[in-house]
Amino acid sequence: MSTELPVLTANDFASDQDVRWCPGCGDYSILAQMKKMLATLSIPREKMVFVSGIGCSSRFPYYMNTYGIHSIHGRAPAVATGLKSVRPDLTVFVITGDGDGLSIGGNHLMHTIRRNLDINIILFNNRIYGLTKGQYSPTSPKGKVTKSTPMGAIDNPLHPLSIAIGCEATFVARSIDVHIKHLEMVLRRAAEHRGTSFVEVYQNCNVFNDGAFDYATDRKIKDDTIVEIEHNKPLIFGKNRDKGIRLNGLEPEVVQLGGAIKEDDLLFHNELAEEPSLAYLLSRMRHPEFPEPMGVLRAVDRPRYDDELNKQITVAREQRGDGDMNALFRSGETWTVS
Amino acid sequence: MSTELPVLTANDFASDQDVRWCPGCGDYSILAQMKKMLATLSIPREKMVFVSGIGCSSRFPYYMNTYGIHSIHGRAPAVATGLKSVRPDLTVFVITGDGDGLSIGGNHLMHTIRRNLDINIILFNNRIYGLTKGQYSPTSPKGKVTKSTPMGAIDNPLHPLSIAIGCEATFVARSIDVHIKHLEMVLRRAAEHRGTSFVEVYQNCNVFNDGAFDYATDRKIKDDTIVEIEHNKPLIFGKNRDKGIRLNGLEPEVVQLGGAIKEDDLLFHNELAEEPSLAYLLSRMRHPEFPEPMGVLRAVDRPRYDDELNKQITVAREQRGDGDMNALFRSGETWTVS
Amino acid sequence: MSTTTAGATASSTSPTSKPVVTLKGATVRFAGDSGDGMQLAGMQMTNTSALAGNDIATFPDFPAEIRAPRGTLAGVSGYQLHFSSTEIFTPGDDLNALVAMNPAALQTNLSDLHDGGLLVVNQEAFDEKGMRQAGYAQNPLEDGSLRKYQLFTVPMTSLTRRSVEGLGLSQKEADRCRNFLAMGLVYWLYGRSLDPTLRYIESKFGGKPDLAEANVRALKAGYNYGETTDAFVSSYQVDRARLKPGRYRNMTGNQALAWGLMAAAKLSNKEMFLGSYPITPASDILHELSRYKNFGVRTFQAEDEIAAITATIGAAFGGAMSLTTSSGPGIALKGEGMGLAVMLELPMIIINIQRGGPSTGLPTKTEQSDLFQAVFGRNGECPMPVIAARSPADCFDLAHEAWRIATRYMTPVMLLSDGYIANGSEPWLIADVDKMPKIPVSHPGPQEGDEPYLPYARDERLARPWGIPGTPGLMHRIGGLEKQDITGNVSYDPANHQHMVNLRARKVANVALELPPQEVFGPERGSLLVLSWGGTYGACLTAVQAAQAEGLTVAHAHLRYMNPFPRDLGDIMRRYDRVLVPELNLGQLRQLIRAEYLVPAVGLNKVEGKPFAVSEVLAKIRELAPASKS
Amino acid sequence: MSTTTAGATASSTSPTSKPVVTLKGATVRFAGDSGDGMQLAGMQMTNTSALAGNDIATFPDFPAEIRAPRGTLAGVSGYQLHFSSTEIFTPGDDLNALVAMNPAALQTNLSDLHDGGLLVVNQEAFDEKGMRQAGYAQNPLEDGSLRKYQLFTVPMTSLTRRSVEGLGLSQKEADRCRNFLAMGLVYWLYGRSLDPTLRYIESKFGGKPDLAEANVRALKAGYNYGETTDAFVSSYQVDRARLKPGRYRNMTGNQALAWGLMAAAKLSNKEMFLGSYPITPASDILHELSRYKNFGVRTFQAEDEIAAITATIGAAFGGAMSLTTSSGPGIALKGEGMGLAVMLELPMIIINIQRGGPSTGLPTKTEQSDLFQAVFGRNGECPMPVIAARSPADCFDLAHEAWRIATRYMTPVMLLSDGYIANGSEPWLIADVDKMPKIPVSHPGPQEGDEPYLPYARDERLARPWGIPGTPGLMHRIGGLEKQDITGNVSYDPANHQHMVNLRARKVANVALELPPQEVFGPERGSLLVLSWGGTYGACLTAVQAAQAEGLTVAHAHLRYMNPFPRDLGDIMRRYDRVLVPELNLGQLRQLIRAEYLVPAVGLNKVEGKPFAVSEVLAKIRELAPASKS
Ligand SMILES: Cc1ncc(C[n+]2csc(CCOP(=O)(O)OP(=O)(O)O)c2C)c(N)n1
Ligand SMILES: Cc1ncc(C[n+]2csc(CCOP(=O)(O)OP(=O)(O)O)c2C)c(N)n1
Ligand code: SF4
Ligand code: SF4
Ligand SMILES: [Mg+2]
Ligand SMILES: [Mg+2]
Repeated sequence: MSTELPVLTANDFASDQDVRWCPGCGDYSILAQMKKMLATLSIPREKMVFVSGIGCSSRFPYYMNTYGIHSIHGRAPAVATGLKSVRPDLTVFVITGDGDGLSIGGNHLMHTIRRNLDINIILFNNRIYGLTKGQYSPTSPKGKVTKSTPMGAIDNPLHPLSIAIGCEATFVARSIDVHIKHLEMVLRRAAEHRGTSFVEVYQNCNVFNDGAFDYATDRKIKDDTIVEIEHNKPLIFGKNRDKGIRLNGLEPEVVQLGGAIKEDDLLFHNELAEEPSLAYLLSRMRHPEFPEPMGVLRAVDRPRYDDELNKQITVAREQRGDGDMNALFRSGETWTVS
Repeated sequence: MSTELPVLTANDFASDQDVRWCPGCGDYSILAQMKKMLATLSIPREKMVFVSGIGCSSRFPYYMNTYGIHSIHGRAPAVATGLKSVRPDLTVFVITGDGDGLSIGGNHLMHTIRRNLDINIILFNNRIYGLTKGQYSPTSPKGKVTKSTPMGAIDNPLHPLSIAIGCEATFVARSIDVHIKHLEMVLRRAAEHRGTSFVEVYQNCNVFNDGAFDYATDRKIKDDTIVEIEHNKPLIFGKNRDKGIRLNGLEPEVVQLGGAIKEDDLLFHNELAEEPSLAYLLSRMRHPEFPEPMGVLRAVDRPRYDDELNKQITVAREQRGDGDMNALFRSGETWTVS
Repeated sequence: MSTTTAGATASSTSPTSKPVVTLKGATVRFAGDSGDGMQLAGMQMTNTSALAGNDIATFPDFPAEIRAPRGTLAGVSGYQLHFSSTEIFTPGDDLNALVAMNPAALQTNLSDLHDGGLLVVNQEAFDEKGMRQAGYAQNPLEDGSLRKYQLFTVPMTSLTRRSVEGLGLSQKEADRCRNFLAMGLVYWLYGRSLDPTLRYIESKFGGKPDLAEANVRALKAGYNYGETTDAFVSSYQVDRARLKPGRYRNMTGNQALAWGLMAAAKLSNKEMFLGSYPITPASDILHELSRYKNFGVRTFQAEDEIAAITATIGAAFGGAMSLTTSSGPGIALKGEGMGLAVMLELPMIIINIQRGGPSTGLPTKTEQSDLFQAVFGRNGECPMPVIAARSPADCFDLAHEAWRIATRYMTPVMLLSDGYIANGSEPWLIADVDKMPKIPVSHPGPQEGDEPYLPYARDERLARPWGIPGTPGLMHRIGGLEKQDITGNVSYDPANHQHMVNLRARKVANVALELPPQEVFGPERGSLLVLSWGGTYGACLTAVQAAQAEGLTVAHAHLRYMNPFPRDLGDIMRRYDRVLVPELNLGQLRQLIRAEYLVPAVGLNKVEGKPFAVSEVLAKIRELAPASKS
Repeated sequence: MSTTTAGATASSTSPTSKPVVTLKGATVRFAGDSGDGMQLAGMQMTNTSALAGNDIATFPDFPAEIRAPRGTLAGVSGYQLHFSSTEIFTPGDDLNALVAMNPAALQTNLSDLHDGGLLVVNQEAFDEKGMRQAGYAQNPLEDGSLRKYQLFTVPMTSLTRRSVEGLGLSQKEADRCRNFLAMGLVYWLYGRSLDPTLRYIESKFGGKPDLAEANVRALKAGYNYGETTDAFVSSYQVDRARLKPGRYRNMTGNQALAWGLMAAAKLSNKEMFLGSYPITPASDILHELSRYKNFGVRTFQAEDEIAAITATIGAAFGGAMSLTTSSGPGIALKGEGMGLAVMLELPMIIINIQRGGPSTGLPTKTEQSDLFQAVFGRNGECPMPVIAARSPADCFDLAHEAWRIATRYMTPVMLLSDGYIANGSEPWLIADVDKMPKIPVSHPGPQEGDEPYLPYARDERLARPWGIPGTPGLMHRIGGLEKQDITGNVSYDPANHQHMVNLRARKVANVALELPPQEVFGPERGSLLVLSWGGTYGACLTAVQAAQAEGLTVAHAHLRYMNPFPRDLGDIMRRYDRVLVPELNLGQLRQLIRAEYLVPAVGLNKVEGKPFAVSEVLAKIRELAPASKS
């Protein structure tokens, strides 16, 4: 095996399988940005594994010319945990949906995040169950009329980023399927982060929930409805970049820049903040009351489960020597029959 | 049936079953405070149901002279959801442990909380698996040596209150088994709250994790390690009530009162805050860096799943009349064979 | 509500000027891209045929993808309809007529068309790209390869576009009316009235008059094309069937289940709780039931299948009629919960709409491979009654039966259906809920004094009382640990455990005591008994009828009670030289039968994601039942 | 490490001055409150007896509660030891000696004591409260009710307190030494050396010299009490057994499993991954394996059983030796995951330490009622090899066998044990890992060029290759949807599905091809074959031996391969007039046997949370095998 890394292009990451999403589905763009991004990572394809659950989004691995497991509904983070635990050399992506990751799979997501395994979880949030043809999901807004909620949903939605921060995730970010540059950037940041990266991608399901994110993608209004956050920069948004977010105690508020209010009065983003409360507060900023933050909410360095696990193996071997089976068998009380 | 409510005592809530926890277990105290509190509620026993999963803590229902289900591991919140959905007239308690509620049952906990059913979830946190004899739990601290982690746990613990607030719980509180007055107060507040009340009770497992909460119960030091929070009051603690918590931007800090720092400079608790960021921040205050908050972190009024569900039934009946089966059968296209 | 007397509608379109051939029945399939509206076309034709008084049976078959790329083989969607002037039980083995909207549809469906069958093709879809996607090297419409069929190449695209001209539709919108053109043509072919579909268009597109008008025009254009073009020299007629008199409607299995459950709730004076997590092909029950809140139906879309069944258990404890619905992988997740339900002895219904397995398998295809899981898929000795529906309309009756057993014996009951039954449809003789047998359910009333309530005392059938929260004096605690007989307290006593394990087994066995004798169709004894269960009913019955017509002494017994078996089943089987068990699995019922009765039953097994053809069963019958005997 | 040559230790305590009666073997049970240290006493006596060269078999039995209230019936903990100068296979039906530390222990254990057996009782525990808790209206030590036993009332509490006087122990601490006093007495009774226990005290309490000294004194006080008091007129001796020569250690089933798995890992050149969630009685495997990180063992305590098995699948995909451990309710949760494992055709081991069911059942008791779940508890046609250990030491060998089958056939394998095997112990002839058969595992190497890697191509046994991530050129995607033969791509093709379902079934059936012939103990043909499986091995074998000694033509076949069965099993069964299947369930193996072979096997079934007594099996054998035949 040669150790020189081949130069790869996005196309090299396409498998030989026909892509089978509905025409116009937001998943296509995420696939495209992923391939583009991976081609720049200098990691050979055979070192990459995509693990998914079940859902439209979860068909993703089939389309990648890497290793992949299309597992069962909701369990991809656990599959990835086993894999990464024994193969820390691999780059592991988990692809999941809002139903897969937050409904049936919520617990695995939570525990994987708290363990901080060095894997990347990309949650395609289309706020609907696509594959099963249009039931509401845990991220569907209250009142949503779907096949299973003809009089409107009555559950309060879960907010993926808030949950992740509730578990003290070390990397939390958000992007949108059609914002291709931003999405590629966020995916790259996720791949580069050491620890569990949790990325929510707003994804349009044009068949069962078309336009769910129009507020955030419509050129006419999106400058007012989203705010791209950057480390050490104030939260400014608006077509004319004339609006900002200021903290009033623990409550964020939208303010008009100019006049009495200067940039320095605004909330400055700090993705490295030790205390996750800032990230939590950002995750709570929601349309239509607030512009929704896009970008990296939090990125801190913490010990990783896979590292620690393998460190214990190493330490044990250093302290007690490489295990000798016959010696173990003969340790303690034994007796001989002659 | 008479409608007069009998006057009940704590003893009336004892079932005829022998209590089978280890002598000295913190569960005894929680049981006692629960019975005391219930006796004051003016709710007949037959209207109460205790639902639990599996664990030492989950044997709780057997000891209550109410209705009860000792279900399966982790699923009590879901059992309670079904029950409360069809029987909104009942007062439902879920009793769970740190393993039952946060390990296997984490997802149900999360979804029950976000739905905000009007039930009360009491999580006995002993930071260990008691019933299975001493493996680490999701709340065990990193490095904890247990039967299953002979070289120390490598997972970052989950923090029950942070998780609950990540799901935007409407009622979040904490108390300690041995602080019997405080515990009774918190249990009462939980029972009175309309919506899902989530209460974490620090509970000593004197067999497998003895002393885990000594820092918070030891008379000599507890005034410095916990802070009892009250609505609209500043966060003051210390034997001489001379220390306080002040906000520095989004980071809490411990300050010495007197001199330049006055009470008014401190963080004032507001359990009614719309924005859960305060509660989140409080939930992040942890020993030994901070005194740990005890009391009600958050208590806000929001629509309840069970209410909304039954409202839809009522509205549907109002709008479409009480369902007529034969009319339904004969609606739409039919034909007659003669 | 619209009701029609069958047969009275034939006149509503002008009589054809071409010769009319009368047929006993016909099997027609609409096939096209999943964006082509084939399911709609099939359902309209079904409805129209039902209103015309035919007996009907349908088989919709759609791709696994929501919308596979247009024109691909993977994207082909089909809807098969069998309509007849005699009683029928299957959607037909092979086709008398196939409508293929594109090359991919032709490619994947042609093999099912009878030699000499009618083949109606949208010739304009046979462009280079379309043919390449379908894997045709040359145009099959031109290379003579379709010679053995009656090929009708119809320029559907331009016909449709022309028909809607002037309505200001975009080309894309216009093309979306093609299915109505195809429908119109088929309606002409079989002398069908346009009225029901015109009514449908009215009700569906009422708000969008342009679209409504377009669809009407396309439908009529298709009809007129048949009448005017020389290509079609004759049309066909299928007279009305002599069904049992009464009022009918067309029902799919899932709808029949939902309605049957609602009827059972009403007949037991209960409100219903459904705890479910969406999964194909069971989701439609959730969708259907969530529409009937004014019937007191509470549906809970849970976070997963485990929450679904445990919420169901909670609702059952609360006194509701409680149920959960899923398919194979979801049922696998419910195993532990079902164990709890068995231990708690609370009534509830667990419904499995089986699909192709194992694992995620073939989610949109049918199979009967979860019988083992239904009977055995739990830890410990964990018996549960299992019943299986045999056809779409039968689902209605079995829902009633499931709830009757559940409440009579205080036990969870597993009800099996499958993807074929769930999506297929047949005429349902509309029930009168007031005349259906009531399902008596009682709860012990309040109790005073110190006398303890005994939740695990039992009646003569071994059912325990269903005391519910809110009742003064009945406070009690139940759980998954072994329980003391009578008191229900936790007990680790060895003899009690043995006793309770036996009790639970006997209680489920007792269900057989009240079952009707097993129906047998055919001679009382003979050379072969065909023993079937579930959705293969129609194919097996039809094959046995045919074999009997050939003079073979073959009988048919169709099981609806899978656990326990009817008491007379063993005796029945021993009256035949051989027993054949056809199943869409590798022999699960056969295994159970062999174990229970030591009968050397043989199997006919198929696991192709689709139902048996009648001919497959018939061939096997001929092989096993010697013609000499009679 | 300490090794002793059996028999050489008898001299290490001063010879007794009283007469010594030589016995073939003896069964002794220590019973007391769960706080009384009975498990420790039992284990020490076991170890000492093993070192003395006896064959041994043990049966620990503890309450469900961690610590039930002192003195209650629910809190009684027992440890039974059978030691013998001949080869033995069970911990003994009834007791030659019972040590009862309190009234509750006497109440719950007395019925197992042989008439005339030794009954050693701590008389000081028989105070009013103690007797009330145990349900004694009057003192059984005084009312003559124990007349048929050799009763020894020992003032254990004061003897112990006196012996530790001067060490400054609190009374509570002093009383905690009572178990050592009881042990000392029993050691004297059976002429056992104190040395192993003295060594144990040294190693365990080394850091607390006071406690160590106290325990030593109590132990010796008990021994001396036996020697000096007039109550005991003679002591007993059980000579060493003629076991196969070699070095032995005492092993519980769970420890043997853990070590066997580690050996299998080494023999296949793999590092091990265990994904597990704690559950009684399986947790000890997790505990044991987590201690051997220097052997490259990675243990992952998952958030639940589903995460445990799916992490196991992930690790298997990564190329590790991967396994998951649980018990009934946890296995129920793994059903869907197992389905995925079957579809992925990755090697892994799923271990079920069965316990009393259904549902939570009797968590600390033993049962064999998860066989159905093992074979059938998944959706779809989902075959998986199932093997079952027969004894503690056998677990070591079966771990190797499980991994051999898993890797040879690329399949998950279910390994069944039970609570009785898991916690029971017996001597294990220490294996030499260098002489054990290797388990060859290979992974396809890197591949260049465009040739696609074919993950579902197969070898002659139908195993697919195990290509793992990191290998250039082998990139491939697998999942739970049906797969195309050879390529492993998703396929909805009906014929392919049938083919793959058949393939998976045939592959598992192929496992039988390489199995050794079924061993039969006894005559080649005869009146009765006793067919057993799992932990009932010892009781069945012993009963058959006894029946043979009575002249009955009875043979014993013990199954370790539950799916598929050994190829010759059917032939073997047909050589006997009758087949008896004793099981700790309601007849699960019997069902499988009847279905597969149409053999009218009869059952001996018991579900009391405890193993068969030899006498129970023997009685059934006598009933079925007429004495006349020989
Ligand atoms: C155990 C199990 N339960 C249910 C299903 C059915 N199912 C498949 S995907 C899905 C939800 C998909 O929603 P989401 O994760 O949001 O993915 P999307 O299709 O929207 O990308 C469901 C309920 C299943 N395959 N397995
Ligand atoms: C499905 C299932 N998995 C595992 C178990 C074993 N088990 C019982 S309780 C428990 C954990 C108990 O811990 P916790 O919830 O913290 O309760 P505690 O005993 O500490 O009060 C476990 C793992 C079980 N009973 N069922
Ligand atoms: S259903 Fe929605 S999410 Fe699924 S492929 Fe189609 S557009 Fe995409
Ligand atoms: S093990 Fe711990 S938690 Fe359980 S009863 Fe004993 S002291 Fe309490
Ligand atoms: Mg989605
Ligand atoms: Mg705990």
